[in-house]
This record gives sequence, C-alpha cells and structure tokens, in this order.
Amino acid sequence: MTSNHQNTETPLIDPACYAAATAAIRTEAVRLLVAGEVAAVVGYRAGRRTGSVMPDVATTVEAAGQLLFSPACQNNLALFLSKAKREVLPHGRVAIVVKGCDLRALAGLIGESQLRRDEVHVIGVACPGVFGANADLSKPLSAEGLARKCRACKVHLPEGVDLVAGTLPPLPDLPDLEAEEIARLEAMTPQERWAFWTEQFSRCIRCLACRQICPFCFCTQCLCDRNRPQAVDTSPRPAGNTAWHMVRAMHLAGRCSGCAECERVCPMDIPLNLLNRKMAQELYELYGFEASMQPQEQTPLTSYRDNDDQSFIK
Amino acid sequence: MTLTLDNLHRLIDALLAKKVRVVGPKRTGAITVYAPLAKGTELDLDQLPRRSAKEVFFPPCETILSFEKRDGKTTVSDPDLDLLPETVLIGVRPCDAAAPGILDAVFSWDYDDPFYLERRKRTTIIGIACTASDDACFCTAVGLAPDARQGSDLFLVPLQGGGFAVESLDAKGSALKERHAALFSAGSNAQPLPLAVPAVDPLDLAKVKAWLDENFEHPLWQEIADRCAGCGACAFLCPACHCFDIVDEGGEGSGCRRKHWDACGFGKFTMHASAHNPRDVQAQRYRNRIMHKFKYYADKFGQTLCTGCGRCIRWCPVGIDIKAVLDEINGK
Amino acid sequence: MSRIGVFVCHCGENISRTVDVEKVAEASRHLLGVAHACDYKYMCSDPGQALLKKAVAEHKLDGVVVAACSPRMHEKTFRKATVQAGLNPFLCEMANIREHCSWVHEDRDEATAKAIDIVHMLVERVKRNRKLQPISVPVTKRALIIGGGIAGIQAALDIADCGHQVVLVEREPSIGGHMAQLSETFPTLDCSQCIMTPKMVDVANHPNITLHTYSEVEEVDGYIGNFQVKIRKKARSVDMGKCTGCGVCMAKCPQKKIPNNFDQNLGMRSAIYVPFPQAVPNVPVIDRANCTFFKSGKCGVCQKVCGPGAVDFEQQDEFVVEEVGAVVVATGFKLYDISEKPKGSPIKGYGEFGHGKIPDVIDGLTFERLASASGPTGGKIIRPSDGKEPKQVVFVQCVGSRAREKGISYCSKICCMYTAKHTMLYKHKVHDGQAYVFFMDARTPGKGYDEFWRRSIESEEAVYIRGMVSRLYQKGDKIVVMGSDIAVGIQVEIEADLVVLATAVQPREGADQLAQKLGISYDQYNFYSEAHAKLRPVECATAGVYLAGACQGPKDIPDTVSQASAAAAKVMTLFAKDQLEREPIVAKVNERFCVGCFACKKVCAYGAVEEKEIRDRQGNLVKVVAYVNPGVCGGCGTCQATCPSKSVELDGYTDEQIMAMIETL
Amino acid sequence: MHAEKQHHAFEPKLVAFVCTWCTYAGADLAGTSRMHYPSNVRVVKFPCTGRIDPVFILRAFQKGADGVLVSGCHPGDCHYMAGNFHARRRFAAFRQLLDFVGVDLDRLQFSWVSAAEGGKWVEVVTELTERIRQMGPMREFRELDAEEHWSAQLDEPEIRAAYNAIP
Repeated sequence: MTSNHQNTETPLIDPACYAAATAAIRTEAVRLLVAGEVAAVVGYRAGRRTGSVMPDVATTVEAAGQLLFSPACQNNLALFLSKAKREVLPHGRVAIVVKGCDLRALAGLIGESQLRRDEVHVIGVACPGVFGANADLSKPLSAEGLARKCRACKVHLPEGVDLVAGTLPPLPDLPDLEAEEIARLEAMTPQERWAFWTEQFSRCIRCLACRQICPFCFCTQCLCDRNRPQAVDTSPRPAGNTAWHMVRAMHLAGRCSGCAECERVCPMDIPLNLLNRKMAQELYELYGFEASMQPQEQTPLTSYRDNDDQSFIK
Repeated sequence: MTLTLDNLHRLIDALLAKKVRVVGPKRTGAITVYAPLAKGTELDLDQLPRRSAKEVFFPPCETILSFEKRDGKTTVSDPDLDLLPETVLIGVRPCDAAAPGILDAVFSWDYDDPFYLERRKRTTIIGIACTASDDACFCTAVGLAPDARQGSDLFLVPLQGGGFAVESLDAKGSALKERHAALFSAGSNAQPLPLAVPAVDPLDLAKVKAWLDENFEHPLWQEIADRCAGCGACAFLCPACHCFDIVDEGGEGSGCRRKHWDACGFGKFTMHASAHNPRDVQAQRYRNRIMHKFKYYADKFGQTLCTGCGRCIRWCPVGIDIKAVLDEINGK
Repeated sequence: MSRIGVFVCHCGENISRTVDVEKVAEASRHLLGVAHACDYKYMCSDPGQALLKKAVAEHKLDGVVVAACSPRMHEKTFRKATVQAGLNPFLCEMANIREHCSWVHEDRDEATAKAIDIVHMLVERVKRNRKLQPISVPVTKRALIIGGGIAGIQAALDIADCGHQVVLVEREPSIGGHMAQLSETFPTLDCSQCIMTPKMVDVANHPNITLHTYSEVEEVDGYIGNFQVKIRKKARSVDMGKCTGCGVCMAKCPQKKIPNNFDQNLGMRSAIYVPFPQAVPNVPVIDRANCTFFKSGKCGVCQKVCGPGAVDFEQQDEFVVEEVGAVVVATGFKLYDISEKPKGSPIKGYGEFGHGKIPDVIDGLTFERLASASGPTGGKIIRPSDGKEPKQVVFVQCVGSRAREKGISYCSKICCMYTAKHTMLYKHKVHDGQAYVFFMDARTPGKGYDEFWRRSIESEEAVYIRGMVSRLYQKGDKIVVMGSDIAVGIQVEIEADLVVLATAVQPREGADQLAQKLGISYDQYNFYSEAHAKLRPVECATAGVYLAGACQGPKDIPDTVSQASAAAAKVMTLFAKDQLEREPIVAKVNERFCVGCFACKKVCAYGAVEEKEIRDRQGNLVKVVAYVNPGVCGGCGTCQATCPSKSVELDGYTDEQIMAMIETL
Repeated sequence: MHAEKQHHAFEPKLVAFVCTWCTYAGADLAGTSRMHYPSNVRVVKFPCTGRIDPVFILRAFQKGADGVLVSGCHPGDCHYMAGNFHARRRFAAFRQLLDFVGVDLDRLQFSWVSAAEGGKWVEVVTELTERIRQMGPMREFRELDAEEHWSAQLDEPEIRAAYNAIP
C-alpha cells in the first residue's frame, strides 16, 4: 500500500557486500558469546515481513547466528547503549554492531560520559548505505530508496572499532539531496521559510518517536515534559510543536551525529534532519567543529574561544 | 446503486456547497492523511492514510474549557459544541471505519464524553472496500475483512472499469443518498474489483486472550521491551488507541484545559505526582498495550481494540511487529 | 494562593513626578495573589520600612514587592526590613520603577503603564521565590598580599599586627616597589628610603608574615575564605637559608656591566646582585640571562667565594601552595613609555618627542633616581648622555595622561605634585639652574599640596608655562622644546639641557593575566575594578579579593597607604568570624533527574561541579551525577542554561521564576 | 522643554534579558543620568548572560514580544569570568536556528552594554524600538499560539467559530 515505484533493474550496491558483512558479524558475534567476552550482542535480525529487520539483543549463540546486515538495517543501535534505554546495559558487557553513523553516536555518548569505550566491543560495518524513510524494504536498494544521509556520509568505513565487518564496494556518486534542500530553504525569504516549517510542524502529533529514537535524547526528564515551568507546551498544537522541534534542534546542536533517525522514524514525514544538519553546518562554519567524529571532551556549545565571532553583537 | 468517480467528486462538492465539512484521504506532501477536502478531486483513494480516521472524533488535541481568575473570582467557559460542523467522512477503509464503533463503548461507558459523542452524532461515514494491501495488513486476523461494513453508514465497493457500487447501511447513509439522489444511478453489471485480502496467518483471538489471562508475568514482555524505544507512534497511528492526557496550558491567571493524545508506551504515562511509577520499565508498558487491546477491552466491552490496519507495524521505529507478537502468543 | 504585598514608593517626587503611583498601587491590587498594595512617599525611610513590616503582619503577607529604585540601591535595605517582618529575605523583590522607568521616560501614561508591567513581573517572580538560607563557609584566617610595594607592605603589616598570618608575594628580588626608588616625597620632602626601609625591615622580621620574593602567583583556586594559591618561587640560585648577605659574591662577580633596572638603567650592577643596598631580603639573585656561568658554563666565581656555600646553580623554580582566606592585590603601576603604543590607541607612541630615542629626555622616575642620595649619581643631577650638570631643565606634564587621542584619557593624579617636587629638588641641587614646567592644569587637591606647588613657583622660581609641548628635538647637545603658552598666546621655544616627562601612570604589565587568574574584573586600561566606585572602593566584585594602591588607579603615597589599611581592615572584618555567610545564589543539582552528561562541568568557570556517585543501600553504584560545591559556585547559572534537562538549577534565578516573568508579557 | 510626544501607529512590546552586573547597571546609569528612551522595553534580570536559555527567547516571542534584546558584559568583563563567552556561542547558534525556521533576525538584538555605558543602553533600546516599530507586530509565534486546532489542515471556519466562542 505504501509502495514506492522503484527501478529494480540493477541494484545500486552489490548485495554480496551486505552478505559478506552479515557473515563477518555472525562469526564475530558467535565467537564473542562462546568465548564469554560479552553477555549480549546488539545487532539486527530479520523481521516477519519481507526484507524487514529489527534491532536484536542476541544473548545466545543461536540468536547470534541469525544476526544480519542489509540495506534495511536503518536503526542506530547506539540508542540501545544510552542510559535512556535501560534494558540492554544490565545484560553485562555487550558487543554492538555499528554503521559509521552509529559509531559517531557512540563516540558522542562516550564524550558525554554515558558510556566507556572499554564497556563495549564494537563491531563496525563497512556500510555502503541503507534505506531511507518510506522506502519499500522488500525491493533491492535503489538510488531513490537510499537514505539521504548516506549520500553525504563520510564514515562508510568506521574507524577505531574492534572489528570491521565486510569491505566497502565502489560507491555511487550521488547528489547530496539534503544539502540541496537546505540551500533551497536558505535561499527563501524568512517568511517563506516560516511558512515551510509551520506547515511541516503542523503535522506533528507529538508521538515523540524523534526523541525516543535519538541516541542523544538520553535525559531522564525531558525539558519538554516538564510543566513547572512549562517551557514547551505538551499538546500537539502548532505553538508547542514549533517550540519542541526548535528546542530539540538546539539541544542537539554540536552533539547530533547526523544519523537522521529522527527523520526516518517520523510517521508524519517531517524532515527533521534538515534542522540538525543545518545546525551542524553552522557550527562547523563558526567553530570548525564536527560532532562525534571521535569521543571528545568539549562540544562547541560547552566551550569557547576568546576571539569567537561576535559580529552579530552590537 | 452505483456512483461514478466523477459523481463521487461531485457529491463532495455538493456537500461542501451546503457547508458540510467533508473529510477524506488527501495527499499532503509525501503522505496521505484524513483532512478536510476543499473540493472533490482532492480525494486520494490510492493510499491508506498515514493516520487513522479516529482524529475526526477524537482529535490529537482539543480545548475542553478555558478559565480566567480575576479579583478572587474564577470564570470557567466551555466550548459551544453546537458549533461543531456536520461532517461527512469519506473514503474510509474498513479497518478505520470499524474503529469508532469499538470506541463508542469506552467514550459512553461510565461517562458520556460530549466531545467525542457530539462529533460521532454529526458525522456520516462513507466506507470503501479495500483493494490494495501490504504485508503489514492483518484485518482478517482480527475478525474484519477488506469489505467489512462495520462502522460505515454508506459503503462503496470499487468496480471493474471504474465507479462504485453503493450500499446504504443505516438511516444516516440513506439520508445522505436521498439528499443527493441525482448523482447515483441504478446498479450495473460491473464486477467488483478483487479485494485485497491480507495473506496472513489467522489468529485465534480467544486463545490469545486465554494466554494473556494467565501470563501477566512472562519473559516475552522483556524480550520485546529490549528493543521498544518507548515512543507513541504505534498508539498515535492506531485507529483504536484512545488514551489521552489532560493538561492546563497558559498562565496561572488564565488559560485553557486541553485534552490530547497520550500513549502507554511513554515512560511518564503512569508516573504519579509522588514520582512513583507503577509501570517503571518498558516491559510493563508494552505489556499494557497488548493487554489493553486483547484482554482488558475484551473483558470490559467484549471487543478487541485492534482492527488490523498494520500502521503500528509499518511505522514502528524499531520494527516491533504486533502481528508477529500475536502469532507468537497464538502459537504458545 | 500567594499573599503578596506591593509597596509603591514615590521617592519624594523622583518616581511620582512621571509615574502615577496611586494607579500603580491600584493596578497591583488586581494582580493575582496580591493581598495588599499601597504607595508611600519614601519607602526606604524608617516610617516606610515600618509600613512594610506592619503590612506583612496585618495582611499575613508571604512575599513583598517594593516598587522603588534599583535593587542595586536598596535591595539590602528592604530585605533586612523583610527579615524584621519575620519573612525570609529572599521573599522580597524590588521592582525598579525609578532608574528603569520614571527617570528615563517623560510621558506619564507610558511610564505608569510600564511601572505596572514591571510590578506585575516582579509579583509573578516573588510568588515563586523560595526561602533561601545563607550558606556558611569556613574561613581560613590567612591573607595573601600580591605585591610588596608600599601598598602591600602596609596591608601586610596591618593584618599581621592584628594577629593573622600573611603571605606576601613579590615579583622582584626585594620588596619596596616604586617607593624605594623615590628620592624625597611630597609635600614634606622627607626622604623616601628613610620612611620606607624601616617598614620593609618590619615585614622581614614579622613573625606573622611569610615573605615570597622573586615569586609570582601561578594559579588561584577556590573562593572567599578558602583560596588555594599556587606560587612560583623563581630560582634565585642562592640558598636563602645559607646566605648571610655579606656581599662578597657581588664584589667578586666579573660581570658588572649590567644596567640596573632599579636605577632606571642609569647605573650598573653585577650578574649576582641585590637591586639596592637596603633590599629585603638582603639575599642576592643570579640574573641567569646575564651570568657568564649560565651562558657559557665557565666562571662560577661567586660560588667559589661564598663562605657559607649559599650559591646554588642547580636551583629550580619551586612551587608552593598557600591556603588563604583573602587576597589583597597591590601590584602597583608602571610609567608609560613614550616609545610604546598605548592600549587602544591608533597612534604609536610619541613620535614628536622622539619615541624615547633622545637620551636626555627622561621620565619622572629616572629623575627620582638622579636626585636620590642613594642613586647611581649619589644624588648629583647630571645628564645621562654626557654627565654634565643641566642648567635649563624642562618638565612636561600630562605625557600620555589626559590624551584621548593617544588612548589614555585619565589623569595620572600624581604628576603635578611630583613635578613641583622635582623643580624644588633641582633648584636645591643646581642653584643656578632654571626649571620650566609645561602644564595643562595644576591639580593639587590634598593636604598641604597647593601650598607645596605654590612654593615651587614662588620660592624655587620654577617657570610654569600653561600649554602643550608640540615637539622636542636634539640640536647639538641641547634639546629644543617647542610649545605654546596659551596664557599669553605665543609660541615658546626653549633650548633645554634635560627634559623630564611626567609620563602616565599605568598598571603593571601582566595585570590582566593576574586578574584572569583571580577572576577579578579590570577596566579598559587594565586597572582593576572595585565593586563600587564610592561605597566599596577597596573590594573587588569577586568576594574575598581586595585592592590596594595604584593597581586600581593612579594614587599617591598617602592615598595608597590609606587604601592599603582599608583593604587590611576589610580582610580583618572577614577574619573576625570563623564562618562566612554568603548569598545562597548557587546552583543545585536534581540528582533524581541528572543523567551525568557533565555538560555543566564543562562550562563551569569555577570548577564547582564535581562527579558524585549515587549508591544503593547495598553500596552498588547506581549512577554518577553532577554535584555543585556551594562554596565554590559563583552563581552565574551557565550550567543551567547548558543542561538540556535543567537538572541543575540556580537558586534565586530558577526557570520557574524567569518563565513566570516572561508570561506577563 | 520636551519634544511633543510622538504617536506611532504601532508600539511594540520588547523584552530585554540582561545580566545584573553590566547591562542592568548600565540601564541604571542611564536612569541616574536622566537619559531618555522609549518605554517599550521590559527588563528581566539575570545574574549573567550565561544563565540565559534560548528557550526564554522562544517563550518571549510566543508570549507576545515583538522584539527581544539580550545584553551583557563585554567579552573579558564577565563577573563570572566566562559566562558571556558561553552565551556568545549559544546565541550565535540559536540565531542560525531561528533564521532557518524563518524568524526575522531583526527582531532579536544582542549587545554588550557595560555598567558604564548608560548611553549605549539608550542607543541600543532606542534603535531596536524604532526598528520594530517599522517592522510591525511579530505575528508568527502569536498566530501559532492562537491556532486552536492541532492541525492547520483540519482548521475549518466552523471549528474556528466554535473555538472563538470560547471566551
């Protein structure tokens, strides 16, 4: 019913790449569990529906043998190691399967004292790209189905991991749609941009999937859940929705690792990653800072330089 | 009786001309949602709307009163429900059309919810048989079907070669048809389009309930919760989930009391003012979702709180598949 | 429901002239939670305060808003009255309807409307104020004095005489500062050394004073009552314990041609040296940059001749950490150098005066050394270039000072007087000499000052020319001084033998770095800022740090000594109690919600955020959260603005209070 | 002699978030110096610009501010050493976000006003007031707040009438 018409003639990426990564993940996961090095492996396994996958916390050799990597492995599994997700860490020492974008989130979590590197065994995946939102997972990955974030990805091959699963095939050179969209918005007048975002935010039903899926939204008490004082209205009305998405973008500024999960999971199709990507661009331009390329003490908004730009201050 | 697509559009235009609000599937951006139509041709029957039709009766947010305090006096004002518009909800798939019938029970149980019931009274539902499905759909497993008439006042069956066979199912439906009789023509020989019957394993709902009756504590809940991220996407897209929160917004001196959707998956859903939380972990919350749908609601109202629309499966951020969960329970 | 009282002050007519105070009181009565509102002529007066106290009792008020002047003016007054009325002081807020309203607006309706809004905001705020209790911190009764000039010496002696321990840190090898360099002092012409050196000796001998000379403050941690100060004791290369001060090393040192700073480079000293004979401590220092041994590894004469074996070439910089409760900053001044570009100036120095390249154009301090009996010339006034006695000397005042175009707009305060003194000293020594003074204004307020200045003209025949010098240049062995006499309206040209410039008084180099270590503020010239120009002139805004002497602004000796004693008195006031009560405007962590990302710790300039382990009853680690040390917290609230979940909150400025104010818009 | 009171078609509501040490004191100085400026501004005092949360700016716009001024100590002068440095980055970022969602940045002014700059305070407030007077009311956020239905797409005149009937 929600099918997208896709050109299925030649797959964008050779499926063998994903198969090779799958095999490597399984071997390593089984080895880790058998050797008792970890109590659980956080990875992906197949879902009931054709092509679908879901995050899995494999604690048995049998389950580890079912782990896989495919273009449907969209989830950022770093979420499962943040303190907000209390279910996984109690298992004990864990291994985790990460794509480059997930690894960046992991690095961010380490930088923010949510996790120690020595607590996790990191299985990196040489990731050629995954499906974006609204893609039909039952079809092979096409340029159209490829997630927008993957087109601008700088971390196809994760570094600093304990094992890299798979090898990277030659990657298609595709235009950076997200950057184009940001440029399009930037070229608008403020009134046009306001109209654009007002329309987008008006759809928001405050299901909070964006927050819950975000590895960096690990607060025990979200500011936006507070009612004394009520900084952000909780009801799904345009005022509260706009405030919510702005506050979230601000809280993620300098931290967001660009996994774009918020955008993918939004059932209302709000292009949330444009906000995060824009903030990341600005912080890079202002302070030369890129979030979470490795664990770091400081983020741009928790540090300063005496000579920071202040041309906007009278 | 039959109705051509053009006449369906004309019907919408005619209703609009009479100041009737017509809500139907409408494409906005990349997605289709139930939205007020400005003209007949806006109707988009190709896609299952992303959100269910429950919002027509039970909007995501509504103001239920406003208050003002001044000089020691508090004035409370209620909205005037008489101003709610007459509405025709059109192009509703059976899985969405069946939901209000299920929800009526709870909204008129110990307390008659005037907001919901008034909207229900003023709305006519035109259902449509379903001719396209995907592997998330499972209406047949919960006792419905692509051509289930439950909840519809008027029902359309798409015909081969275009147009619809029209059936009126009750007085509301007949009245609507009568008022616009000119647009309808006599029955034709055209065959209905093949129905989209989901290819899913059947469920024995009684068996599922029996298992739930016995298994309040079960490792299954934790297993699912390991991946549940605790958002409200499933509940908010669901045609039958109906939990809401009531909040006061505005200042101490004046403001509004609003009712808005809530979801049992949220960590704060059952949080007490004391900070004690009886459903402190996600396993308890996900269990409640299943229990409410397939046990508590059945215990209380004899119905299942699920129409098999598959939205929660399609849009679960972490790929939790309620059908797979039910299959597992069914198989135990 | 709150019961707030609103008290609207007329401030005589200061407020009521433009604000309809009765209307403000009336409007306040209708605000939610206001139980009482009234207006009164002078709220800060005794009857005004009595009115407040009576109303609190009568109307059972649980919060007070005084709509009057700026809280910076009378917040303390009204908080005290609130306490006397039986309420917590933090349940009193001031609505600033004078400085921010009646004084700056003319239209009565507009000003009244604004005053009502301001009151409304503060009413909403005070409703959400919490009762705060002052925080007690223990006080280490030990003071650090930075700078061993007359200011530091005076403060050290006063505090030490009071029975408290004092740590005195001096950058140079000897204490004494600029005063030790002076010849005679105005307005009494007593010999500077004669009055200074006994005090220096007192410092050295005082049982309560620990002296660190040739030392610098490296790091300052902590807060009022509890500072930890890391001091770098620079390697002297001479063991203080062993040296007897006999001076043989200096006499034998083969390297004797090093210009002596202390003598403004007029005289020479050896590589191992004391800056001047009366130095305290009388222990030499090896100037490693100029010492043959340190440069080439050969020599070592001083070590060989030292009887007690005090010379130690291996000595390293040492670090000591001193725990103190208060800091007095007395780092003094330097004189502006005409070859240097003043801070903020577009002009590079005084090109018209030859950029300091003309040898017989000297500054006031150099003249002091020439005139000093213990100076390099034995008190004989001669020209640095050729040693001849100058017969015509031109003194130029306001060089740098009061020269906005040069970047220094302030008056250096001491130059008028010391130039008058210089003309006298000159005339006393060169009877047939003639002194000319170019001046803009003669500023001589002070006891006996104007009389002194007049004496230089009337008895010592100094010629005062009101006007500026436009140019100086060397012509043969003379210096031609071109200027204008604006009193007569003519151009003047004098062929001088010596020119003495009264250059501007500036803070010591590095004053800004020290300020940053101490966390105190300073002005555009790097002079340290006092907390209040009039009412708190010796305190820094940073609690526990006090100012003495010219580091705060140009001062003469009597002013410096007064301020030093005042700073000492402030320190002693602080030390009079074992515990210090401080304002409870500090951040607190909600440990239940803190998720331990430590963004707060990253932004805290005070290092007040610590990591705290939360354990269950069995002792298992549950989580690590942030903890704010209330003694260290400065109260800026940057942590709260940074915390995504607002799990750290600044008392007195909570989100709830601020949001409530915003809601009134 | 005072100039005749000028009438403007639109008098904006301005809110100023200021630090207590510099700008609040600077505004006090403007008062003690009897300088004059438009009465549109309402001052909220903070210990430090470092305490000022972008959420406050957002909330102010939502609650009806037509313009917001944020002002504190000059760099290097922060009473708390570095609060204004952190604020500078925070607001540099926040501005970009506001701009990207379509808020006209002319409505938001940042300034450094020291305790000695009463004149600068007057200048900044006067300029901002004048500018916002020209720009007219800040409609965007207020319209959002007035939007009673959760979704603009379901916003029908009848629904609007029903909600307007709510006093």
